[in-house]
Amino acid sequence: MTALDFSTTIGNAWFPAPTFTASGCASSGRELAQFFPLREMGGVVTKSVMSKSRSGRPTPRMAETPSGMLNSIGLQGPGIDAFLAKDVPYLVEQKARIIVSIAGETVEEYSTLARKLRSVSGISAIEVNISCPNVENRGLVFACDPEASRRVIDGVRRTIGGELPIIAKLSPDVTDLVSIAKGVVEAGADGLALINTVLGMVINVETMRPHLGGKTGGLSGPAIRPIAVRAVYQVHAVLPQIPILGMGGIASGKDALEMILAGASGVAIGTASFGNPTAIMSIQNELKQLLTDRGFTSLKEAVGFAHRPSERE
Amino acid sequence: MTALDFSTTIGNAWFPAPTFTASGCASSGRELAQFFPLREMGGVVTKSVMSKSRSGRPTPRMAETPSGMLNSIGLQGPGIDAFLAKDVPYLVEQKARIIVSIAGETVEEYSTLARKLRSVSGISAIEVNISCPNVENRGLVFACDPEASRRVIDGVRRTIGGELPIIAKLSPDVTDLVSIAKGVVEAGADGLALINTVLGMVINVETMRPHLGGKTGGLSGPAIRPIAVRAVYQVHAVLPQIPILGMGGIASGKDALEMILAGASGVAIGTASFGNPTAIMSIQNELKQLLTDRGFTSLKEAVGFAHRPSERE
Amino acid sequence: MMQINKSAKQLLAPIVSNKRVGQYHQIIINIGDVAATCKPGNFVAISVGGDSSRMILRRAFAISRVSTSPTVGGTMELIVAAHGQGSKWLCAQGEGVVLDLVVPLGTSFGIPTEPVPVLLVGGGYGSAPLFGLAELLNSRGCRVDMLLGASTASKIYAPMEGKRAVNSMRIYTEDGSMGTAGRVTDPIAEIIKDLNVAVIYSCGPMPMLAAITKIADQFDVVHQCAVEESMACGVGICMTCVLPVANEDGSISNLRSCIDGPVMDGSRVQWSKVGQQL
Amino acid sequence: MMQINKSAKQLLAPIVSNKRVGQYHQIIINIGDVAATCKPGNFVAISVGGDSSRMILRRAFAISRVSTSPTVGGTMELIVAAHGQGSKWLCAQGEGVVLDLVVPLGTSFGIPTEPVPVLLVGGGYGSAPLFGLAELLNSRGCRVDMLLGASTASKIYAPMEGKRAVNSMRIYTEDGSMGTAGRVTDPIAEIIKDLNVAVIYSCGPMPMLAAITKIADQFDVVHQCAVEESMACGVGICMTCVLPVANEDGSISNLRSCIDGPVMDGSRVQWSKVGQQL
Ligand SMILES: Cc1cc2nc3c(=O)[nH]c(=O)nc-3n(C[C@H](O)[C@H](O)[C@H](O)COP(=O)(O)OP(=O)(O)OC[C@H]3O[C@@H](n4cnc5c(N)ncnc54)[C@H](O)[C@@H]3O)c2cc1C
Ligand SMILES: Cc1cc2nc3c(=O)[nH]c(=O)nc-3n(C[C@H](O)[C@H](O)[C@H](O)COP(=O)(O)OP(=O)(O)OC[C@H]3O[C@@H](n4cnc5c(N)ncnc54)[C@H](O)[C@@H]3O)c2cc1C
Ligand SMILES: Cc1cc2nc3c(=O)[nH]c(=O)nc-3n(C[C@H](O)[C@H](O)[C@H](O)COP(=O)(O)O)c2cc1C
Ligand SMILES: Cc1cc2nc3c(=O)[nH]c(=O)nc-3n(C[C@H](O)[C@H](O)[C@H](O)COP(=O)(O)O)c2cc1C
Ligand code: FES
Ligand code: FES
Repeated sequence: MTALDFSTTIGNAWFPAPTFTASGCASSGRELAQFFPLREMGGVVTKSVMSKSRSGRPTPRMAETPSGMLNSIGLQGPGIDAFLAKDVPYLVEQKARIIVSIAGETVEEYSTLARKLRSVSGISAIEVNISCPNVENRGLVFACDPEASRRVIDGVRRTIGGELPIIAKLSPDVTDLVSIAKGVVEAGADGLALINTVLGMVINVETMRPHLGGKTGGLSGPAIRPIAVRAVYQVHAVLPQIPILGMGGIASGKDALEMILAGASGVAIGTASFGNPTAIMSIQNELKQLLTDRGFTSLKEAVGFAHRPSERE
Repeated sequence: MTALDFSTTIGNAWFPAPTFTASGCASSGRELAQFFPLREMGGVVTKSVMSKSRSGRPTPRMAETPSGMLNSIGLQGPGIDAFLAKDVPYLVEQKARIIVSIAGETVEEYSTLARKLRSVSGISAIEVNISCPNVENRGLVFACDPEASRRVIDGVRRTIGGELPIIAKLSPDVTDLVSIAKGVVEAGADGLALINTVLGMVINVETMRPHLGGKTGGLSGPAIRPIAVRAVYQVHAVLPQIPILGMGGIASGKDALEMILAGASGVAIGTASFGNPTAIMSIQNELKQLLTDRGFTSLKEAVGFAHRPSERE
Repeated sequence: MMQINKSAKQLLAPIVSNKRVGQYHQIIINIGDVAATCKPGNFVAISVGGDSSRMILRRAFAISRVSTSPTVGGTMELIVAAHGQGSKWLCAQGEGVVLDLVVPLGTSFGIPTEPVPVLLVGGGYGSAPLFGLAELLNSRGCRVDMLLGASTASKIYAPMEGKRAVNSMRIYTEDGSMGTAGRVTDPIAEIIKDLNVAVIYSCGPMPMLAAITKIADQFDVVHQCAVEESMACGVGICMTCVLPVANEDGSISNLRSCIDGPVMDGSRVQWSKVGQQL
Repeated sequence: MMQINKSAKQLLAPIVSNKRVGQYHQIIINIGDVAATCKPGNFVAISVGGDSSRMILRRAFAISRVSTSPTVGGTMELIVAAHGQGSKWLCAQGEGVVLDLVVPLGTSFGIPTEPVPVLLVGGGYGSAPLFGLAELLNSRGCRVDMLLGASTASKIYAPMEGKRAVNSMRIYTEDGSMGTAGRVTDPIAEIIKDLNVAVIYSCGPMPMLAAITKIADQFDVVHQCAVEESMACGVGICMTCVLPVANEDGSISNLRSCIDGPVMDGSRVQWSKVGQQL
């Protein structure tokens, strides 16, 4: 039996394993490092960083929901300068592969962030989180507007040059995900991250008011997995050459395999780490085993396998 | 203590209780009547009926998912004529209040169905399920296209005249639910039903192919409740006068209350009845108690209560 | 269209015992008076996982046997394979645990009005409901012969007492670890001819039922089979559990296997169209 | 920024005993060697509901006390109120059930280097971690006085042995059903003056902590309080559990109560800004 080639690539970035932390679900990386060496997973996707430091939204910031949770963090973080000064060097020191997630309120802010990242060494790729309200356009979320999505990616691409792979992270809360995906790829994205959280809300039946300080929040966890799998499948069907980082409710190796069969080249794990700090390691090990059991000799063979006609047909 | 006024109205239709079966989740009504008298709930929303009989999609038609399920029934049913000949008379005989759900593949089909319903007695309202592929327009789902949604409702309104209330049932799979809701209300809808299922998919990791015969399916059950509550809250915020039939994962009186506080004038129960055939009765009883406990003297006082500023603010 | 089983009730019922039998669990549940309304072929739908479970749908199990005793009252026996999370949960529940059931559901096996020779064919845990059926047929004077098959010995369910009501019982395993090596369908044609079988009753995986239908049709023998389709509700309200079945006029309809079945006329089920768009 | 508790480990640990005490459950868990690394104020995060639970997040509980015995090894005691579905599940688990834990988490109460007089104030189950703390402070020669409060008698947690390490213990209930009728904060100013209290340690509902902070600030007494915010992860990776805390330079940051807390300097927490947009 030949050993499984577990590696994956996004643009020109190579990762020894297809398992990543989901943005915003691993803080600076230090906290998870208590439980396993960060270099053992595919890579760390950092919390979306903005130009300035932000204190985020008021508490309560979370509500558990059936097989899921809502969060309304509001991108609390130290800002790009403190991030580059403290967090990146730590991750580099840990020999973790790093995908930096950036977020902005204007097209210009994204480009500014990209400019600051251009010359930083030790970064494998940039994830562009476009699920932010666009302050230039009635607060509409960038990722919900095909034109705004393209402009953000185009700006980042121009700033960053041809070297660093760009992954556009899309929101599922749209009528036509495929056309948004096509748009950002045309604008220069090398890969796609699917899916960000789904907009949701919980009302506290005791106070009889929205439970979250921010009223609405993002739904994540196993509850949304079928939505995420559908999103990855739909996009991979029309853009089979574009690597997808699949996420949304992955909590086991089986779930990760499902996402890969749907068309993901890598998987990111968010909420599952909250319930289980070593989730990523278990998922990685289980996935390896499941691929091997099914006779795959490389991860790449399994990517999008569910799209092939089955023998029966 | 005064007795609670538990009644609700949608357009000129009055219901003694705000609890309904969700369309497609009570078959002809006969099956549930085994467990409780149909007249004891607010009303029966019938399975979406089309002009002709349909055998629906191939099996497997369902997959259980974490706190939810996918279905791909594909609107199997007998067609409007058999429906009017057999199912409506049965429900009338049971003294159930009836909301007839209709579905079509063309704008014309919806109008044709409305025409057939115009003179049928014993019907309280029509629910127009516009989450169907529009064969006239690249198979795009009506409810995902503001213009197509309006045209369907406009056609039904013109055909049906001013008497029978029209409830437009919307899909959550859109970028801007509020503008679609506004559009169908302008076109003549008296009420809104929110939400239909969320598009999802499960891949069978043994066959390594989509599990459902129809590949994608509709996600329902508690997993989607936060999405449904958000949808109802968003729409009630801009259309506070329009009655909303809220649904999506309601499985307890507490869940029903949450939906009512968010802005629903009535609730429909779908998937919960699959797990528990008497779910609607328990939900109805629990809801009554919860409203009474909170000092409400009528259901109507509680509708949209979560929108009021809380004392703290 | 058929209606839901007129006897169906939702009830809370305690487990009397739960024993491992080969790869299966024999679970006996006290259902009191409801036992008297259960017929061979009926099934039960059980809530699994407890109050905070992410499993929102009931699981369906054939009623293997019912009995009434003056001490315990009416009980129902299930033979459960630990398959996925729901059935594993059920197999892990011990004596005294109270289950939420809807029972009896579905159609039952039709009993011949004359004492004719009948053949019962069970695959895996599919043999479970055949033992109660055998007793009933035997009491009506039928000659009852039984064939049980599975991939391997531990998947054969054949309780000692089960043999009482049958004339003969033959076991087939694909790996030859018990009884004859081969498929349970191999000897059917022979037996029909030898014993002049009037009705075949079967329960097991779909390919087995399809194969038996072919043979039964060939010899023009009535074939009543209990099917197993994924079911979301079990009570006829969701339309997920359908099978393509021929109508009198030759047209084909998707019938609900939970209320038009699980026992169906094998020759009317369109096995080749299962999973196809009609 | 702080880092996660260096001793934190994920482990499977069996319940040694589970007893009802008033409205609470006293649950003792065998955590072996890890017990030696737990300090007063630390908490544990527990998976609830089993394998097929729809509850995907851990529940946090203060470690009430740890002990090591040659027979059982290291154990940890929790005092759990059955609040919602997760804590109810935990309270229903009996001896021998194996729990999935991450422990110890968070900061611990700082111990004075000198043997000064200290006051411990607990609200409801918030008294739980104070007894282990009292023993430690007592062993360091501090004079330890304790105030316990709750709405009603059954919500007072005050074990017999708890009195051993304290100089005095006074109980306040709002309905007067036990001890003095009134609030636990009523006598604090008096006690500070009388006993020359150097440090107040507190644990309980947020309004209580805020009220104590006001009094402590007035008398310039150090106030170490254990806060309780909704937590999704407990290990510092989700940013849901934040509290507004003043920095040295007067600016305010949202700090994670799971790793910068639960024990915090009361005078730095901006109680009036909790739940507000900074
Ligand atoms: C009429 C009928 C009678 C049955 N009798 C028996 C019996 O006597 N003994 C026995 O061990 N099993 C029987 N089964 C099969 C049993 O229902 C499934 O094994 C069980 O539902 C699997 O649930 P799970 O959670 O363990 O597996 P999972 O695969 O996790 O289940 C996921 C979902 O798929 C459904 N599902 C999965 N497999 C089946 C299946 N084979 N049939 C129907 N639904 C399925 C489940 O109900 C559930 O909704 C019967 C099924 C039917 C329809
Ligand atoms: C550091 C810390 C120490 C604690 N110590 C104790 C203790 O010693 N004894 C005790 O009985 N309880 C303690 N709690 C509170 C305990 O965590 C909650 O009662 C419990 O999480 C409620 O879960 P549930 O499923 O029963 O309730 P639900 O209301 O159904 O919980 C829903 C969600 O909200 C969260 N949540 C609800 N209430 C609280 C709360 N008060 N604090 C934090 N999260 C909450 C839950 O973790 C869960 O994610 C402590 C909490 C924290 C943060
Ligand atoms: C607490 C929390 C914080 C998050 N923060 C970010 C973020 O900063 N940037 C981002 O792109 N996505 C963020 N996400 C979304 C996740 O990266 C991921 O897309 C989503 O949670 C679905 O995956 P999961 O179900 O595995 O959590 C956050 C999610 C959670 C739960
Ligand atoms: C099996 C099934 C069939 C359904 N059929 C219809 C239908 O015919 N017409 C319709 O408008 N909605 C249909 N729905 C959607 C439900 O009416 C409801 O909007 C949705 O399931 C969310 O509610 P729930 O979570 O309570 O099930 C169906 C849902 C299910 C699960
Ligand atoms: S299982 Fe729902 S109709 Fe048969
Ligand atoms: S609970 Fe997750 S950071 Fe504190």
